[in-house]
Amino acid sequence: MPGQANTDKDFSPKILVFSTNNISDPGIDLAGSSHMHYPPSVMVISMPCTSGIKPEWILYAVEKGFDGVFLGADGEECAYLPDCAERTSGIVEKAQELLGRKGFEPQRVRMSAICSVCAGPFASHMKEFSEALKKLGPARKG
Amino acid sequence: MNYDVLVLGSGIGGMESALKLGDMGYKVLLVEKEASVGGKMILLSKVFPTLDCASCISTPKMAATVHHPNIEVMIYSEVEEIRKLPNGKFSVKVRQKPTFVKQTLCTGCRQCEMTCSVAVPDQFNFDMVARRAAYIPFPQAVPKKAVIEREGTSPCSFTCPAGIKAHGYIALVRSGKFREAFDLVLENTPLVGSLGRACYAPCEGECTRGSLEGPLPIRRIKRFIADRYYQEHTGPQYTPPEEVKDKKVAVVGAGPAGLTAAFFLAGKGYRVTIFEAGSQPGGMLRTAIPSFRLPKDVVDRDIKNVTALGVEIKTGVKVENLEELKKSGFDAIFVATGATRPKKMGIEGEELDGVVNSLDFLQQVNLGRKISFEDKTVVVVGGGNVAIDAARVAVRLGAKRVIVQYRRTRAEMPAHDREITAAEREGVEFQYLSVPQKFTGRDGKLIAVESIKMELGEPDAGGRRKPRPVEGSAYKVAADMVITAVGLEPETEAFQKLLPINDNHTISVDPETLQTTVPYVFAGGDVVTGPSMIVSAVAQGRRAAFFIDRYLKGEELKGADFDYRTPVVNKEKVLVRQQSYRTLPPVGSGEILHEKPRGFAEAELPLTEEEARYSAGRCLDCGICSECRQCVVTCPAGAVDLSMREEKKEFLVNAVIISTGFQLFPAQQKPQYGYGKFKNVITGMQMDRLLAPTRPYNGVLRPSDGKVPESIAFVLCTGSRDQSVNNPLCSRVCCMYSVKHSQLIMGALPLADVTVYYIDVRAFGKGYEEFYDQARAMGANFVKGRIARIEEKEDSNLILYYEDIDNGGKLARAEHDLVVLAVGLLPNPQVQNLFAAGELELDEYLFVKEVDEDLNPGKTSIEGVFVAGTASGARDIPDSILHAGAAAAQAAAYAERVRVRR
Amino acid sequence: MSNRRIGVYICRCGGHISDYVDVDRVVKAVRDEPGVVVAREAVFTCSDATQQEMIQDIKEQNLDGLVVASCSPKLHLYTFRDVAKRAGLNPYQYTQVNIREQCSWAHTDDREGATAKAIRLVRAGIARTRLTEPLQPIKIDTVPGVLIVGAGIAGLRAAIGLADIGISVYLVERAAGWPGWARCIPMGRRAGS
Amino acid sequence: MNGRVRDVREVVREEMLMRDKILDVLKDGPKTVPEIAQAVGYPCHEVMFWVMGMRKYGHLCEDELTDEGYYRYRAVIKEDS
Repeated sequence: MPGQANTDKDFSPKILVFSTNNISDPGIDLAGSSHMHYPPSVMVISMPCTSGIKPEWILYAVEKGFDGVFLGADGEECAYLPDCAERTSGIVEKAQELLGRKGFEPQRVRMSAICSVCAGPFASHMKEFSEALKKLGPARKG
Repeated sequence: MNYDVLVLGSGIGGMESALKLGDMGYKVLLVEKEASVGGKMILLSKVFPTLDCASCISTPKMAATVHHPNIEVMIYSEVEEIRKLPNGKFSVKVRQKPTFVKQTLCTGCRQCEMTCSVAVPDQFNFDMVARRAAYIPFPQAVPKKAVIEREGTSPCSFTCPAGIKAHGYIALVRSGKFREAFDLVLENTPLVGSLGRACYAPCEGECTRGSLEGPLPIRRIKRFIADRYYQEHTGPQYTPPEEVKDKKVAVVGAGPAGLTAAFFLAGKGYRVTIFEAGSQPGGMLRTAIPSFRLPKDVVDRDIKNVTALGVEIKTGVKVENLEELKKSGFDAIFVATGATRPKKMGIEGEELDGVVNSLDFLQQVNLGRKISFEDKTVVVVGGGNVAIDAARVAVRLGAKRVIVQYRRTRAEMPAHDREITAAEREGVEFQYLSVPQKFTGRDGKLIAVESIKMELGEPDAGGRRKPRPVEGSAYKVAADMVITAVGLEPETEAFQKLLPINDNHTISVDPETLQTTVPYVFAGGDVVTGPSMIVSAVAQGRRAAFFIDRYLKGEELKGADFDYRTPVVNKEKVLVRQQSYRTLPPVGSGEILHEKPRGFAEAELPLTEEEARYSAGRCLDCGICSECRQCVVTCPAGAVDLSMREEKKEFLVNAVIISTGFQLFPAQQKPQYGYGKFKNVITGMQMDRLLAPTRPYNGVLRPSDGKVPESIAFVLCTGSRDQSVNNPLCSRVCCMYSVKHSQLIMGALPLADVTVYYIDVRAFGKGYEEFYDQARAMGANFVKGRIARIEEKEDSNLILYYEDIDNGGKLARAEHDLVVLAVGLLPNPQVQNLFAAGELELDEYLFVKEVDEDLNPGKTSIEGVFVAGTASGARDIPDSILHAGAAAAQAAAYAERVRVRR
Repeated sequence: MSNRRIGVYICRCGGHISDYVDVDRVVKAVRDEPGVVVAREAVFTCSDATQQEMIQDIKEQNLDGLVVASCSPKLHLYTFRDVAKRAGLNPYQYTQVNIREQCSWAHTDDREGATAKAIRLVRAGIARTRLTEPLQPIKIDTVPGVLIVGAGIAGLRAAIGLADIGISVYLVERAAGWPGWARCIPMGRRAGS
Repeated sequence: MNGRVRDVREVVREEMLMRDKILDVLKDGPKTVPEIAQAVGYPCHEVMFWVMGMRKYGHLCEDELTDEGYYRYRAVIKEDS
């Protein structure tokens, strides 16, 4: 929403979002077509199903400069796998473990179900995540 | 075009059938009446019992359907007729409604919607919020393209000879867009201010509101637009077009027709010169219409609209030789010299001093000659608008007595009623059924008028009763002045050797193109039509400009599409579209009328901004779309095309699947529940919309005042299992969707109480019982008892009276602040009309009958026609999908058989 | 795949993108990305004229990759796949980059941020085009026959349905009752035979 | 009809007429539907249609929820045009 003050002027965390072609991507599109605002440092890559993500990708993203990774998962609506949300949360766990091992905070990975009309929730997730990451500071220190 | 299967309706059932068939390799034609596929499921919040997001399941299916290589989707289309052929195939007629937006160009940006000036209830939000006439059905629509809802041209706009978009500028004024309104009128005429005052406003006669409290003051709203604009802009905001054509056009006559033609031709880049015989441009606007009706500075400002485009007006030049004019370098000529010669009465004494014709008289006054009728008696002869104008001017010049003599009665008088009334109020005397026989004079000067009374005889060929003199009724009126106003005719003698002239002195032209027998000469306005209204002359000027442009470009003239208008909307339909009307009284006429006015101050007050907007707010939006053209202007892709027409197409298909879905029970039919009357009584479908993220409000709120509800009641079996509304059937989904609502509400509003009033809860499907138990466990209160009636309290809370069955069946009452009626499912009656009479059998409840339900679900009484989903009876979503699959398999089998038979 | 020849087209969407994203800057920023041969902007990339332009570029400049940065793939994925196809490319040599719904429209309050994001998104799209192998549709011959286990009413009705559209059915029933002891009853026939 | 509830079509149609009045009322800060209704002199349930229509088309948006259970709505300064 307009009129919001930018508290931290120097650091706007880079967030990588994985979305799904069928479900969360339309939800993210809807946020845009409703002109809901979230930080432009959020970038979205869409794919068929989040359960196909490798935990190593998440680590790679953080190592390469993303400050946080968000998985916009499907619920039971996923056209491919009814248990994709469970699988995805497994991936998140593994990714958090990987991150921890490499000295990154596990809070840099988040997931949430984003449905095809979840425009508002997506925008607020991004704002909250961004705020949380601001508190953590950049992933690559120094 | 041939298809294997026609699928009718693109709800979840229709899409499922189409996709199944498409995947199997059959060619499918899917016809949908709305502007998006998806049916009702896409509008739901979640589905039971899994609470999956309805949109998430539907949208991929919708996209898959539309993009499937084997499926052809026709949206915004209706099947008009299906006829079975002897070879087992079906011939299908489909009407594709015009969307008025070129679908390939639309980018779905919704700019048209944002700028649209007409608000209508949003059917996709079940009337809880507005949408626009230009709209994309809902955020997840597929295809995501805008359509413009037009029921036809609004009567006001349709009837305007000049094609001025009356409804359009009314809608713009209503929105406070005054400059846009001016620009819209300017699209059809430069004479905005003049028409706003002196037009006889045929639009107002057609206004649908006329059959309620009276028509909108359409003309005065136009005057308001012009006044406002002219106040802010002393000159036009535009300059001549950059690209100037090398062709020149001469316009003869600077009246309404000539000025309008010049305006449009100059706008197209032609170099235009107007030749005007008089000393000032304006024609009748300047000379004939008195300034108390039309101030001359308004005419001047209107003319600036024309000259700003580079049009040159040469006054005091009477053109008599058109060939010479052509030789002097003009490529086309438009003759618009008007009807300027007063007819003679042909009676004795017409040459006397004191007898003048109305046109000379009005002209003298308009040109500012000081004339005084102090202490004089003036007789005006005639019954047209010019006669009344002359009489009212005579009053203003101080005449002691002004008498209008007219040979028929007031009822037959051609003058505008408003003018006659005004004249009466100003003290003009009317002597009806009177005709002067002779003007008598002394020393060449008029002293009296000798008249005779008339009576009306048999109707003549034109249906008007012919007046005939009453013997011995002659009488005499002493008079100082006589003004004759018995008609005008064109002066066309000079053109006679070049152009064919009719007996009544008008120039003969092709009525479509206004071209004369001399190709480069066009003619229009009063010189062609005889004396007429200003707005008709404007119409002719516009028409002439259009065809002169084509002529100069060397294009074919005949058959060119000029001024196409979508058929006029049916006024009866407009009136029944709305259930009730609040009385919105018209603003006062604004005319300052009193006995013997002096001076030439404008006799009509302008509308204030408040009055103008209020008046415009009375508009019923007859055609829905107002043609205000804001969408046309604003669309970045240039996709809006208001001239689009409907198309009829015919197809040959091997099999048909009907999946036209259901209708919701119209809850008004249970008046004891107060739906439509009590603000906080809504239907289950409306609750679904309130719970969906694409909801009409910003949360679950009470419609009465936007408060978050605290106590919500569900009334099950509304309109189902109810003999009193003729629907004994159980609708199968109401229990479960209400359980779903309860769970979702308890999630969204943890503080709210939820009570479900039921007869018995039918939770028959897999997981349904558990879903119901879960709702109870979450705290939903289930009360066994049928609601007898509902009352509304002063604070819009609702009192429910019910039989408390679990507590001994005593009558009980409860208060809630939101009541949700779990309305049942009814058949969709449109199905009946698809096939030739009686061919398609319906069951006793009017659902499509499944003739062999046990073994061949989906099979109908017509071989080759199958029914899928709720068209054949109430079903939940999984059952509909299952049914659709069955129908698809059978349709494929039939299509296969028909193919083999060939 | 390292020497791809890619055409990049950035849509202004009649203002819906260009009002919030500096499209010229995006074009400049991606012009020299590896593999980019053509980088242009257009008022509407989906217009016929721009589609023709793309096809012409692809043919004349021998492009083997196409990137269109415009709206959501939900709107025009198929449009541009078709453009690629008409230009003789594999439809999967084309990448859609969403800089409207997921960029300009979401960041109408931040032109600088939106422009920077658009540049990143387009670069990502170019990289993706450069690095991916175009897919080829595969056709697998299947046996038009179905095994149905259980000859109850459901099995029987399914068998008839399949047979009706010309698929051979093998219906297997364990019980000894009707339809007899037959373990394997071929019920179908090929359509037309 | 009982004269208390006007036809939806009629009320909805008037959004265009009421829009400026409502925006005017919101100049002094966000208001709830009953507050707007009182300021413009129309019944709450009619104001609901106008406020929600205006919200849908971006003329206003919701603000905080009051203790009484009403949202306040505030005018949106149009970012484009």
